Amino acid sequence: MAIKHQTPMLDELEKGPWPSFVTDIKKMAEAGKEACADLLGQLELSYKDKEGHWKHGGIVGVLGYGGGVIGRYSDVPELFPGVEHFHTLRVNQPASKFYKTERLREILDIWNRRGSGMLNLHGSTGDMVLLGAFTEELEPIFGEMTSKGWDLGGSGSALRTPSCCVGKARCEWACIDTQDLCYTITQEFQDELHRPAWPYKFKFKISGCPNDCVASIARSDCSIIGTWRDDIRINAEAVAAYAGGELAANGGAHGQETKLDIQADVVDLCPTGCMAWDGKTLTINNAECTRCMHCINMMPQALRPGTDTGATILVGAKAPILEGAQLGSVIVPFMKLEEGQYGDLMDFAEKAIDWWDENGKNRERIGELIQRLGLSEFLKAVEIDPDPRHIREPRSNPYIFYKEDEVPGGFQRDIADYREKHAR
Amino acid sequence: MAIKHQTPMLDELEKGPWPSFVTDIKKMAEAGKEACADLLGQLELSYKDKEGHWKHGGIVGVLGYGGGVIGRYSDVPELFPGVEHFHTLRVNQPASKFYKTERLREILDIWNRRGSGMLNLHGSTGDMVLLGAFTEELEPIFGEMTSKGWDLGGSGSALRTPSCCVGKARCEWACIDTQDLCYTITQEFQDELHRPAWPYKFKFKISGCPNDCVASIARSDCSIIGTWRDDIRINAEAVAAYAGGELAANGGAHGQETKLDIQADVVDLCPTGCMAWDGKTLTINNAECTRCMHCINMMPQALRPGTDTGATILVGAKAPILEGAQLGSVIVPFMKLEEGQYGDLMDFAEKAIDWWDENGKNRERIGELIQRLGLSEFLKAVEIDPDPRHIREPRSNPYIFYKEDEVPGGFQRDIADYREKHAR
Amino acid sequence: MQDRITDIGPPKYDEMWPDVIKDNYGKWLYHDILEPGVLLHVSETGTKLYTVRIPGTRLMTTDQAEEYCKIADEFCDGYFRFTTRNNIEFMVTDESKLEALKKALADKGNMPLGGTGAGVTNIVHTQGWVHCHTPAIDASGVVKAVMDDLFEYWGSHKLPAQVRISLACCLNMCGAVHCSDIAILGVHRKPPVIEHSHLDKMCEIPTTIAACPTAAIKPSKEEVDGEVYKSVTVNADRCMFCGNCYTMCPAMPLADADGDGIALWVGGKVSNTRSMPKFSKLAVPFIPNEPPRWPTTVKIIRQIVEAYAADANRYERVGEWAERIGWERFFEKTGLEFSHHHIDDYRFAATTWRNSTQFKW
Amino acid sequence: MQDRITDIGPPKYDEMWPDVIKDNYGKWLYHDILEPGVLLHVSETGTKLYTVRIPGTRLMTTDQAEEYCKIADEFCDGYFRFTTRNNIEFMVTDESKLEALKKALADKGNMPLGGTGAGVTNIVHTQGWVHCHTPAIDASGVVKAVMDDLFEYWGSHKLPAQVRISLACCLNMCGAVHCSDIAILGVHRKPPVIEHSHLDKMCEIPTTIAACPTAAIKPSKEEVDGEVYKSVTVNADRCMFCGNCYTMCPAMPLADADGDGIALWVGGKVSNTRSMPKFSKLAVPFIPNEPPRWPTTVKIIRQIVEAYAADANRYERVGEWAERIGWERFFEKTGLEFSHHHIDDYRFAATTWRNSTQFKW
Ligand code: SRM
Ligand code: SRM
Ligand code: SRM
Ligand code: SRM
Ligand code: SF4
Ligand code: SF4
Ligand code: SF4
Ligand code: SF4
Ligand code: SF4
Ligand code: SF4
Ligand code: SF4
Ligand code: SF4
Repeated sequence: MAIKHQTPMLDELEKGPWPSFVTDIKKMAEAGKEACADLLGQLELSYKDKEGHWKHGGIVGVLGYGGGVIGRYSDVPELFPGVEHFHTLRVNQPASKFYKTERLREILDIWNRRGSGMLNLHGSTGDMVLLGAFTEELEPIFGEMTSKGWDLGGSGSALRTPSCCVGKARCEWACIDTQDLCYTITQEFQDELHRPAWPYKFKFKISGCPNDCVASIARSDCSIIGTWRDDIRINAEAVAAYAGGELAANGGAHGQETKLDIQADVVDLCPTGCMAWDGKTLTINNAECTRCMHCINMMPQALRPGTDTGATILVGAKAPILEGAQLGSVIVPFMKLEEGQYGDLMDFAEKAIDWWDENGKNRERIGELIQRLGLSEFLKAVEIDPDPRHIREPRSNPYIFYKEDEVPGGFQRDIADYREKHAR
Repeated sequence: MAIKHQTPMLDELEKGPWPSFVTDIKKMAEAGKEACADLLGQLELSYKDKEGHWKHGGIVGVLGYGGGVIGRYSDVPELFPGVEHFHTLRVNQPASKFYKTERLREILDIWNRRGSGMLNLHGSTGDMVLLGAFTEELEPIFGEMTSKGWDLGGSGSALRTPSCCVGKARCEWACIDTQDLCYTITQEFQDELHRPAWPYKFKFKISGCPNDCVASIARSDCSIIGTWRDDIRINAEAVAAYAGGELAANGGAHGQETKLDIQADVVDLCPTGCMAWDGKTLTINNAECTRCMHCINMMPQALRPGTDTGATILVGAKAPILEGAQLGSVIVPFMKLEEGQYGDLMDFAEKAIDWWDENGKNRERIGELIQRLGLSEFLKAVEIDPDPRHIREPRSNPYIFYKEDEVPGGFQRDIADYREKHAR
Repeated sequence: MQDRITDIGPPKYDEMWPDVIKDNYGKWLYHDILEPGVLLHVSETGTKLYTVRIPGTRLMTTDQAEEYCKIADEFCDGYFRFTTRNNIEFMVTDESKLEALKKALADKGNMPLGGTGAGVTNIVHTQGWVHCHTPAIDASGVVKAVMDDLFEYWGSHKLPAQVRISLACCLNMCGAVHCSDIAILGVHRKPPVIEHSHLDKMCEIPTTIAACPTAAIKPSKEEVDGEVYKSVTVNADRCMFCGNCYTMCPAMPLADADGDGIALWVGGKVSNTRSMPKFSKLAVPFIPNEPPRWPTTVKIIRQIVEAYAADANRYERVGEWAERIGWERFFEKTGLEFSHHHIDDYRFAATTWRNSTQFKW
Repeated sequence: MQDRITDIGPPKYDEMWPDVIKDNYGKWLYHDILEPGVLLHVSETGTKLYTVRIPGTRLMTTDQAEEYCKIADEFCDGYFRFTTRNNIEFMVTDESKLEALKKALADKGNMPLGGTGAGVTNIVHTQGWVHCHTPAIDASGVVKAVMDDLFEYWGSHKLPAQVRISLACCLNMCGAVHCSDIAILGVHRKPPVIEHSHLDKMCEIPTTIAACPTAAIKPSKEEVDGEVYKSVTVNADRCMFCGNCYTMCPAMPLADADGDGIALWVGGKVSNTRSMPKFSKLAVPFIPNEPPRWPTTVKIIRQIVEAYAADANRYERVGEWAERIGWERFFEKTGLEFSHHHIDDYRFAATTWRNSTQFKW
């Protein structure tokens, strides 16, 4: 089919070695998909204007769900009728994003017939994002989707689609079953995911170890990160092989030809200085190890996390709006999370969310609420004792809010008693 | 003379190896000084009550001065008439606190005759603090004092008595003439020292090198700290002597028997890692040195600061009241301060103080004002270009306040123009 | 309606696994990156699993997705996966299949192996002008231009450590842009232009006022063409262009061809490896929008990457490097200008000042 | 009145110098601490200057000061000095005089040599119950009790590094208490008790209200003995006992025998040596006032010093030690309890939380 819009600027993005989304979309436009043609046309206009051309939101959705669909309309619909409506559906991805092609095609097929044919694999939260549907198609898409066993993810002041790293499926370091956790949490919270009822959004992300390959510590209100309590496992033979230059440094991450200098690259870079190497034996003072993963990353064939595994739970990460970005803060230093035994986690999540739900202002993330009311208040709400592991350093200002019952005699005093001893 | 008050609790403080202020005061009380006797008596009462017994302030002073005297009255004067009035005079100490006994006796003599005989050598700001005078004695004391060449220091919303480390008088590391600077500043600001006219107090402190022996970086609104721009001077022979165990580590600070391991104690502890030691030669990559003093402290006979000396000026240190404690922040990374050539410094101080005076709220220290209006605003006021040396790290939040003239087309826009391109 | 299926959640993960994953779940022993884009994972069962990684554009058509499905069908028993950074991974257990797969991908032309180890992997990004209503920049176009330029680092392991680049098209930062080695951020620089004649109809005034973190918005009455409307005014001096008002109220758009552009941030990280996670810090406050290929942005990012490549120690992330050499050296070595905008003036500003005489000339 | 001398400032420093200082000003080459309390400074002129340091109590009588003058007259040509930490230094150029001086000091009994190098020097402190109106504790008495106990470290060089102890008797912190290796701080824990019948007469109500950093004070009308007064009320939940209201208004005293006591802080430093200057951090939130010898405070300080002495590396200050081993270990090794009060909840609180999985079990 002939090209509907000239896109001289976008055409520049067909050049170069990186795969071109323009080439991709153009092909589909040329194959007759009007939405794709008009999407390119409108994008070209945005390139010319240096301004986007989508209207602000719009409340659309599927019956009985409060989220999962983001409304979007063109602000130049007469020029680009194919994207006059361009709503997205957030489809909940399978945990850690493995696909059986047969199953993925269920979605592709629905989307080809009823949507724009454009998608994001995946959205930043983790969903399969179907980009561009007309309002009237939403309900049919949803019907077809669910009948095939797919469901929408979250949006609005609700739980957002949880996500996780590849974990035990293909990583030797996973200390927890990230997929199972992700799936279980998603299932447990189906109502909260689909029916916004909270002060604002809430995200769970789960990484199998402190490398945090799903960036949970930066992007999730509740970040669950695998860790261990016992000793790093050492394979002395493999240590010797690294020392002898038989194995590549850092699992080959710097090329197979880059070998390891155990002293300089491992021991000297250990942040706690708890390792020693005498040219023959590598020893770790595990009590002083903070499980940063550096040594394990450097020598994957020689070192492995311990076997008494579980997770550290951090709360409060978020992007800057409104009060500035936050990273997650340690709340539960260690929680056992054996497969299927997630009761403690669910209890914790419930307490945390209840407290936030009760105290949070409109559009206040849990991390901001903790800032406003204090970390201590939050710890009390989730019934966790204060621990130096909650903090990087103790307070340096002297402004302690004592409660009346902490002080002998309480707060009530009589000025007359005072004046009896101290003349005015 | 017989003891006026029983002081069983205070008597406990006569025991032990550390010199006892109680024993000292008791002696003077026994020698007939009523103020001393009553001071002990009242202090004993405070020990019993676990509450102090001084009234709140009281405005007293000497003619024409707004500060230098702190009013104080007993709240149990009938019991302790000798300390019914117990005002302090802050007498400006000589820079770095050397005394010729003859001169010091001038003060002791006046104070013996007209005051309580109690003093602090010295107050936390640096003054000689004469503790305990009756109101009617203030003016005579002042008259006698000035006739001998002594003057009061500061109090109230004024310049406070500047102070400095021993510097060139007895320290090999002084990069600036701390005494001369301290004296010159004090003299230049006599009016501001004696007549409170600012939003709050303002302190200068001057240390000869980054060891900061007068704790200026923690306690002074304007902290002047000596430093250098060229290379650390190395005496290779002395280096060899340290290596050979002939010289004690750290100038004997750990005992003459503690010797230096140049690699472990110096090179490995250099915070920038800019030193190297091959067992024979010590080399310093001076470009990467941050002049922390560690290596020089460790080997005073081998290493010395460079010769292109001057000062780093930091602004804003203070105690916690109100907004929390602050350390000084680098404002002038380097200023030459050759003896007597302090024009740049005075210009700088004037600009800084003027800005504070104009913008500061009542009881707002300059450091708090900088927090409120922004470090950038202060840099503009003192006409200093922004420099990465002003900060530990660049901003991490995206909330930049652009000014209208920085943005092409300015801030005024017409909604009609916008709507022409973007339908509602 | 009564048969309507809801709240079933996503398909269970193990429906999506090939047998090799089922059989070796939780049994992996170690991995080895054989070459850029090719991982080997060895299981305690003795199984060897080869993973081949190619770039995903994230924004793609169903046709493109079908392409991946076909490859997976041909080589991987009909299974494949996406990474957390939108790359695509094909897995095979047999070394001979690995070679065939690599060849097939090479033949495609737009499926170059890479994204592993000490290089630049895919840029995590957001919608830009392709879908969102608040962007200050496009997303996919900028990513394409930057990755074309940095392509040599996609398929090689020659950087000191991994360099994670992210892009968000507005301050909402839909991504981990605030903790990336290099972050590309769309920023507005003009206060909202207000449509007084419609504001009261389109927005809730109290919510709009409450949305502003700096309390720059006040209620007002405004006359337009002789008619008086309830509306709001913005104190431009207090506006820091966060766009939060627009999120709450469509009658207050910020987008502007001259006002909008890119800010670059550096030195963030997420992993707990060696140093604790860190926020990204401002490197370049503003670069104008230069579609279609954003040459200035591309150039400056290369400048940063090259300065880092030349100067950092091996195994040192960008932020670790900057902190070790000091930010004064970072600006010197990258050739970037330091300005007032780099000095924080938000809530924790005072914690970022230099409270020490320690710095380098 | 017309002959009144004003604004002459202090005597010029060089009037106070012995010849040896005049002759060697700015010429010193190096120093060596010969033994605890005895410094040698060597000048490029060849001059050797011996300094002997003894403790000052800071709070002293003119008689005591006269004692120092006499020693200075006898051994030091009538010159001596005070240090920035209120110690007293006598200087001689002649080794034989040094011995005589040392002997004379030893004979005094209360003039023990020390305060140099890797030990505990004098405690910088404030007024306490001896002079100020806002203290929560005494100053001189606590200092005496603590120094008696730590006396072995005054005259020796056996600690890992210098340990600087400071005391302030209220949150005004008249001293560098906020940046000390160990800080003793007087704290109130009861909100002000208000003298409604006199407040309006004694204080300016608006200034009093403005003084409160947490906005806990509100204007009010109060009835006392049938008469109604303009006064203020304090919202006790918002009061953090800073005493700033009392500074502005004498009708609002905080002092209370049960409420007041000591908080201990650790790990601050001022020098730019190795690590940058640091604030002290909370170690023990509250210890009751125990005059005359504050045994619990004395005991806990010793506990901290001993844990530090046993565990720190040489040349490592208390704060450097705590940061290296981690605060979880600090509390373990010192045997101190960690409580809610240790968790910051003031302005920069969020910057003190643990944003990483890095910690020790
Ligand atoms: C689609 C997606 C970007 C993408 O291209 O992938 C997205 C798109 C939007 N985000 Fe987001 N966010 C998306 C992931 C994120 C993430 C990343 C994450 O979840 O890991 C973040 C940062 C983490 C966080 O939650 O803080 C994020 C932080 C925000 C914020 C700022 C929230 C804050 O507390 O700072 C907003 C503003 C708001 O909620 O008003 C926002 C708002 C929005 C809105 C709804 C715009 C708005 O102002 O209402 C965007 C709709 C765009 C559109 O029309 O398509 N989005 N948003 C991501 C969701 C796809 C998915 O479901 O997989
Ligand atoms: C006498 C002295 C303590 C001492 O025993 O040495 C002292 C005593 C008082 N100081 Fe101070 N300050 C003294 C040095 C300091 C220092 C240390 C310094 O200057 O190096 C500080 C910390 C550094 C600083 O300036 O921040 C200091 C920070 C304060 C503050 C808190 C100021 C702040 O911004 O945080 C106050 C409260 C106020 O000003 O309202 C204060 C207030 C007071 C008052 C006036 C009490 C009051 O509430 O009005 C005290 C009078 C006590 C009395 O009756 O004797 N004093 N004050 C020191 C002055 C002696 C001298 O001139 O040498
Ligand atoms: C496939 C993926 C997980 C997934 O569920 O999809 C993954 C997989 C692996 N990561 Fe990762 N990481 C993945 C995203 C991440 C992220 C998240 C991100 O970038 O948004 C991080 C945090 C980045 C950060 O700190 O900013 C991450 C930080 C690490 C680290 C820590 C590196 C460091 O020194 O800071 C390691 C260890 C290493 O590389 O030595 C690691 C190691 C690994 C290993 C070697 C784990 C293993 O034994 O299999 C995997 C191959 C590494 C490689 O590609 O070089 N992975 N990894 C993600 C691939 C993304 C991509 O397509 O490029
Ligand atoms: C006499 C005095 C200066 C004065 O003007 O009075 C002084 C004198 C010396 N100091 Fe100091 N310092 C003096 C207060 C300070 C202070 C201020 C304070 O404690 O309030 C500090 C900052 C303390 C802090 O960081 O909290 C200070 C931090 C240093 C340092 C840095 C030590 C470190 O590793 O952090 C050195 C270098 C060293 O000791 O190796 C030093 C070194 C020195 C030297 C060796 C300098 C020299 O070459 O003569 C002097 C003898 C040291 C000794 O006593 O062991 N001086 N020194 C002060 C003695 C106080 C006292 O009576 O105990
Ligand atoms: S977070 Fe850990 S367990 Fe998960 S994929 Fe990354 S390295 Fe593996
Ligand atoms: S995990 Fe990190 S802290 Fe622990 S031994 Fe290895 S490098 Fe050191
Ligand atoms: S600050 Fe430096 S110059 Fe001054 S006394 Fe201390 S070590 Fe010497
Ligand atoms: S002064 Fe400090 S930074 Fe400079 S070389 Fe010496 S130890 Fe290193
Ligand atoms: S970063 Fe901003 S513009 Fe981009 S998708 Fe998110 S909300 Fe939209
Ligand atoms: S852009 Fe942000 S700061 Fe500016 S008016 Fe809107 S909400 Fe307020
Ligand atoms: S610290 Fe407080 S109580 Fe002590 S002298 Fe200073 S103002 Fe007075
Ligand atoms: S003590 Fe401080 S917080 Fe409490 S009422 Fe007074 S000023 Fe406010």
